[in-house]
Amino acid sequence: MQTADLIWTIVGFVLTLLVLSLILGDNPLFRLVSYLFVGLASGAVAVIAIYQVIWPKLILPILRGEYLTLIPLILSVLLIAKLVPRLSFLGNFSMAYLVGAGAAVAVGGAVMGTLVSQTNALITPFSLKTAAASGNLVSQIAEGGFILIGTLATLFYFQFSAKVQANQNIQRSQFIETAGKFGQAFIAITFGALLAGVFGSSIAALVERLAFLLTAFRF
Amino acid sequence: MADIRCSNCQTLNPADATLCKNCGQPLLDESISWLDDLRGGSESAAWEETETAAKANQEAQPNEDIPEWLQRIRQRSQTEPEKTGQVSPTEGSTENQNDWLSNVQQTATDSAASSAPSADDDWLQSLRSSKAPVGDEPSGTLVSSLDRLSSEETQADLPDWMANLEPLKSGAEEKPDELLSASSTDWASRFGEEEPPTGTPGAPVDDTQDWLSRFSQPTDGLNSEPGANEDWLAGLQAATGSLAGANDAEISPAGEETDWMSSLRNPDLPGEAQLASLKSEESSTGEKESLSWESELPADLPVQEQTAETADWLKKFDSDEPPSNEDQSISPIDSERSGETPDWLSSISDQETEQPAAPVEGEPSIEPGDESQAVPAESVPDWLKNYTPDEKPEPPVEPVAPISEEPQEAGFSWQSLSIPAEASLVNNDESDELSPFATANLPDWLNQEDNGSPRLPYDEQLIPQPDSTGSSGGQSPFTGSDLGEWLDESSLATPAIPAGGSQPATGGDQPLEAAEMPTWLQSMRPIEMVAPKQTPTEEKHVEKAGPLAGLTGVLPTEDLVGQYIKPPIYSVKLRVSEKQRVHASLIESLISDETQAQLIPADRGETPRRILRILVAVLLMLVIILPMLNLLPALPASDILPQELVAFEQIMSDESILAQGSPVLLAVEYEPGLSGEMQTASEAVIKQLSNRGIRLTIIATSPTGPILAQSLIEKAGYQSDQVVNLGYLAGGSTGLQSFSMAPAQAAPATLQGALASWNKGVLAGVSSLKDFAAVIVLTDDPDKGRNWVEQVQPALASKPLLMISSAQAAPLLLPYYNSGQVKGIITGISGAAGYEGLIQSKGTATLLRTPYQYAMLLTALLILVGGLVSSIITSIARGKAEKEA
Amino acid sequence: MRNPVATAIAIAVGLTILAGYFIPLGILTNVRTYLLDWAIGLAGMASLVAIINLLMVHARKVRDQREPDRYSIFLILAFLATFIAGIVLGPASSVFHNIITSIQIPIEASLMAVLAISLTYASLRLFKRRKGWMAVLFVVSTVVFLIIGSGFLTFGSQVPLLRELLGAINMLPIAGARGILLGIALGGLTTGLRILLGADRPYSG
Amino acid sequence: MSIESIAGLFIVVVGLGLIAFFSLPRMNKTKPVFRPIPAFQRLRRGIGLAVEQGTRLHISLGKGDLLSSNNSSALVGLTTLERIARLSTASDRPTIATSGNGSLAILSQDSLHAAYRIANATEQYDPDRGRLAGPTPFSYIAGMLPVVRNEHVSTHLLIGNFGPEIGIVTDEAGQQSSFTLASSDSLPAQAVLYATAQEPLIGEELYAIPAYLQAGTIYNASVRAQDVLRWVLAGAILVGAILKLVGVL
Repeated sequence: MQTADLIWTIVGFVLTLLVLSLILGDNPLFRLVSYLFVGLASGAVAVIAIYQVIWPKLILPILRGEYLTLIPLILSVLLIAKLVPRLSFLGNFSMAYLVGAGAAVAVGGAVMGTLVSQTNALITPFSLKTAAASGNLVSQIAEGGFILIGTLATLFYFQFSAKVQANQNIQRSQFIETAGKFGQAFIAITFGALLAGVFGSSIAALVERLAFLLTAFRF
Repeated sequence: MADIRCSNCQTLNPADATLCKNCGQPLLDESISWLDDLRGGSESAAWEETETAAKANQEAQPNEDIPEWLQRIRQRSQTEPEKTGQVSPTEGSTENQNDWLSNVQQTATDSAASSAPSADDDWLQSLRSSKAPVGDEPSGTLVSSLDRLSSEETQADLPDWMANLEPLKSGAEEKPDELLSASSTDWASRFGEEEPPTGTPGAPVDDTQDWLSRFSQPTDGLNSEPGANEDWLAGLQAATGSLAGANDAEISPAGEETDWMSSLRNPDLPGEAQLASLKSEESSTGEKESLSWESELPADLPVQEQTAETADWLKKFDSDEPPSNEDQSISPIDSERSGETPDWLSSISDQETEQPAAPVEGEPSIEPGDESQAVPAESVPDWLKNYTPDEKPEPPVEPVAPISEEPQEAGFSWQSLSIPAEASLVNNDESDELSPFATANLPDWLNQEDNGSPRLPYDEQLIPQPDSTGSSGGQSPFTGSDLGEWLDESSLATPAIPAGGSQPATGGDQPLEAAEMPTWLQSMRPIEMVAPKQTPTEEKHVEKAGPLAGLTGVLPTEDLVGQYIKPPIYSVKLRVSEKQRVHASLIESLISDETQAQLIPADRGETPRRILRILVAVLLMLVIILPMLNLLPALPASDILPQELVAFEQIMSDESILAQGSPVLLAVEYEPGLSGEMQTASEAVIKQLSNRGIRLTIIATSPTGPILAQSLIEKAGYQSDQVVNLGYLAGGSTGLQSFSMAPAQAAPATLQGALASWNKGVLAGVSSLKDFAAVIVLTDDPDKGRNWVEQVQPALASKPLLMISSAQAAPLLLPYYNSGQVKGIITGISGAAGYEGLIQSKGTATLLRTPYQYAMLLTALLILVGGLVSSIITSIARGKAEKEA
Repeated sequence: MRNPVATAIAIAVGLTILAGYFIPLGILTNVRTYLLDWAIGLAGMASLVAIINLLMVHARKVRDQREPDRYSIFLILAFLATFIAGIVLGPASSVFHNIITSIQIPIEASLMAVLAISLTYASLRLFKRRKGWMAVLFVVSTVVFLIIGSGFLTFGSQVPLLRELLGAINMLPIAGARGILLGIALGGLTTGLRILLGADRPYSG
Repeated sequence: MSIESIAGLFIVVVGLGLIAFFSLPRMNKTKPVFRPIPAFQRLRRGIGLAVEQGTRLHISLGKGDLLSSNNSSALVGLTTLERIARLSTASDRPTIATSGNGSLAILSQDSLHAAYRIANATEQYDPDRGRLAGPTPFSYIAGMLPVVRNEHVSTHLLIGNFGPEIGIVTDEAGQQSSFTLASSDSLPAQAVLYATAQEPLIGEELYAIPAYLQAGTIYNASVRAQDVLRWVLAGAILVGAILKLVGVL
């Protein structure tokens, strides 16, 4: 192992131990590491932003003669005004542009990416053609029906609008309440599965870190 | 008096009633009923008169009102003939007071007086206010006397005293009549200077200069002679009465002003003004009459003067007085006629020397008033204690004291009114009954006025006693002193004629009997006790002021203590309903709950939690490390492989899809934190791609993705010429969408900063995403995975989209496999281990599988046990709570 | 209305991009592509501005008279070292590469490892925070999927019913996940529409 | 124009129409009633306590990229930030906002500035209160930990796009015994928050936060439109399934 690799390995080893010391509770060493980490990550992102975004997206096109890119460049310069409280209002136009674009992306992604695609995925199992092709017609339709019911029940669980009952209790309709109970069950199962997945990832990270600690200096 | 008419609802109440039986209004201020009786008209009429009278007074032309006044008098004279016998006593007493006033003039330290004419007018005009509370007369005396005392005694009196003066000044300023205002302010200013009020008589001084000078000798003689306490007391008793005269004379304008201000323009004042103007012409002659025989009298001249005066004017009335009513009063008149007056006077003097307090006891008018009667005897020592005998005005009036005995032998109603009025100055001052009692004089005087008015000749003989009216006007200082409070009460919108003023009117229907006197006392006393706030304010000042208060030693108890203790009485008498009590108790309980320390659930503390956390960490680390050290047996690999895993392997092994040297897009969409899992999961696949010489194009939507990808391919031993790292694609899903539409425009440069050579080298034949043989996404974030499915997959045409997912993203990416949008998925370490098993390759995933499985099982076990334990503890705690409840 | 010009910009840009999503017109698609490309550049500049602001905040923390934050100096030093190395040597240099792989990966991976312990500890005390049958079902589901995820079940091949059962259990989360995703999409839709209507203006500081 | 695009455009137009319709004054004569969510009642208490005790409110907006489809949660977080900051301008310690993305950090400063301007307390505005905790997901978590520990925060609102690593923050906040209301549009994060946070919001409850905080009529209208769209979507799914089963689609 070269000296540079050894140094980087030692650094990684020490940093791993310092971060794992958080298990014992908050301590100055972990604080030191966390501050170092934030600074390092900021530096890395800044470098990548300059190399991978600002240069190719705002400056390179102008060098190529695409002067239309002056518009985002001016907006970017206005954005720098956000660093000066007195001039920060100048950056509002740039942020308005970003928010408007982000809203359109959110709407487009929600409609086309989720609502339409997930609805399509929900009704696909009911296609007799594909079911017949899979050779398991009944089980596919039953599976599709089960997922459909579970999805709708979950969807109804989130119903917000309610009515004030005679006994002054705010309650939703009986159908919604009943469907909501089923939806809660599906949500609990889903969350359990997701938490188990997170456990899997985090335990995998722990296993990998412990393996690194055990094998770091095994040459 | 028979009944007391309520000033509020006009309801007739019993004489001894203190509060109106109808409206509960205290029955002290009877001015309205009194006015009604006087006019024999309604209150509305009285108000009309009030307006006209106000104008008349402002114009200072009383003559205009004469007919009106006489008309009223005639009306009254038909119904109240018997009251005529009560006129002169008032006059006599008041004249006597004026005599005494002359003595005071001699002895007063400050003899400064206002100009004669103006003072004379003031003094004469004070006749107008004769309708004003005569009962206030002694009160006025008390005020003036208190001023003297207050300057000599404790400063504790000063606040009350000053308080009495302030309203006077303010009232004086409001006086429309210039003369009156001038004198009133003058009087008020003197009060403000704490000067003895006796030193400022105006008109009386000028009118009686000559004979006043004669009084000075005997007065001084009396002063010099060593008098017993009784003498002092008698002298002081007389002094108070005479002081009233002094004050009357000097402060009459103020008194009238008080009437003006308080009675909301008394409609009768014009008539009174006319009467005063008529009488003022004869005032001196009346005095000369008395002087004619005064010379024969030595020291007790004032008494003689008064008695003689009485005899004189009694002659005028004996024919008019109904015998039936005045049986007792007739005999003295007769004896006086037969020249028994000297005897009568001597008997008075004897009794006086023997026992000055006796007449008070024997006073029929005071008999009912036991309290007022007993007080002097007790108060004398008090007075000696707190009253230094340097008072000069008292001795001259010493002879007046015996006059209080008059009723004993001559039950003159006027005597029983006037003399006791003076005696009561001593008795009632401390018992707060003085002014109500004294007010009895006023109606009598008015009745006399009424009676006499029809026969002008008699009126002319009545006129020589203007000083009596002047003395009756002497209440003005008192009322003047209360001017401010009167103004306050004027807001009641009732003609605030002094309360006592109505008493004779109501009681004038029948001859005033001595037996009724106590009812006055009794009826007045509770009023102040029960409803002190409703009590006319001038009475309060009667209590506060005057030398008698100091004499009886009740000044602190009545004035200060009484004044400062009353407010708590209000609070005590607050009417609190049951509901309010309940609310109050509720609020109290709430407050008490707030103040009580709340039970804070005992905090387990940080230490046990930290120990538990460390214990969990140690257990997890042990089950991970022990298999690595082969201290735990390896678990068998699962032979149940997920469909998505199998599908992934099928695509990878399909040469038609991933031919040798075909371009593949590798998206590295995971964070460095999950690089351990992701590198392990993707290791086998990257090796497969490397072995097949796949041209790899790397892109990432996370900033560190390109660098992680770099280390990934380096570990896999990928050749650099087979790889192009397009670096970081900014913009998340937006950037990905742009990339899916125009990859060359969205990712123009490489990680090294050089321009990406699309359609060249590694990217040969690749101008759009569908030119890639496959797209493999390494992600730990379901959102990023979804972005690739939603944004890129449609642009791939039929080319497969494969995913190597972290365990945490798998549950949300599986649906995309089920929907066919994703052709295969490898999930985490367990999936990678299964994949390695499929391709018969042993990589890192296989090595880490056992510790990973142990850790997962231990975690499941800990969660189960932890859940069971905490549910048991919770149920036990709940049971305890229910038992406690 | 606060900042009308900025609001007009936001609405115009948003509606134009949104139209490009649904209306397949060449000009609309090109305009949308340009607008999004500019937005990406702006987002990169925004990240840079925010990082500079972060450094300014920590620089002020170091100079703070009352509660100076000594650790902030290490953050600034780490930033400067990384930034200079990255700018001078480039992001593809081995030094910058090692900074990420030998410093950032150990730290982040260790944080992820700490998360495993934190989650296990939190799950132990779950019933102290959550009551009711949903919490019980949540725990049971977690345990079941932990066991399935561990790949511990090695006897599946011998028990066909178990294979079917595992397949059915794996389908359970999909229903709930789809329902939640659809609901989130509805919420995202209305939130985006509020901005396009000019009702929400987070940019109008 | 594909059927997906038509369906998508239809949903957008219906959504716009519903929000505009429910925003009409005559539709708000009677205040709409929403199902009670206990977490919001505790949140109000937490805000009140923070203002009374002079402690700090901390709102974290997540790491979501403004140009990603999952940015809507961050936009909700910004609206909530403005609302909460307005409520807590009277507090001794002003509200602090952290985020894991540069654009969100700048917008958080704008939202804070707007809140102080509305409350006529612009002089109290401090740009440092809206800061970038870290530009990457884990550096964002590492940057938040000092805020949780050292900034005298008594109430945390985690509203935005998080990764599962947010569990480290909620665990730390639990150790500091501070109130935490957390919600995310990321499902793994929701699962972690359900297990670790004191008061988690599930799924789309995140988007109802402004309405439950009485931020304005438009937010009530938005939630009511969301409910109507829910039924429209459910009907569309059922009809689509039937049509698919019949073979029309």
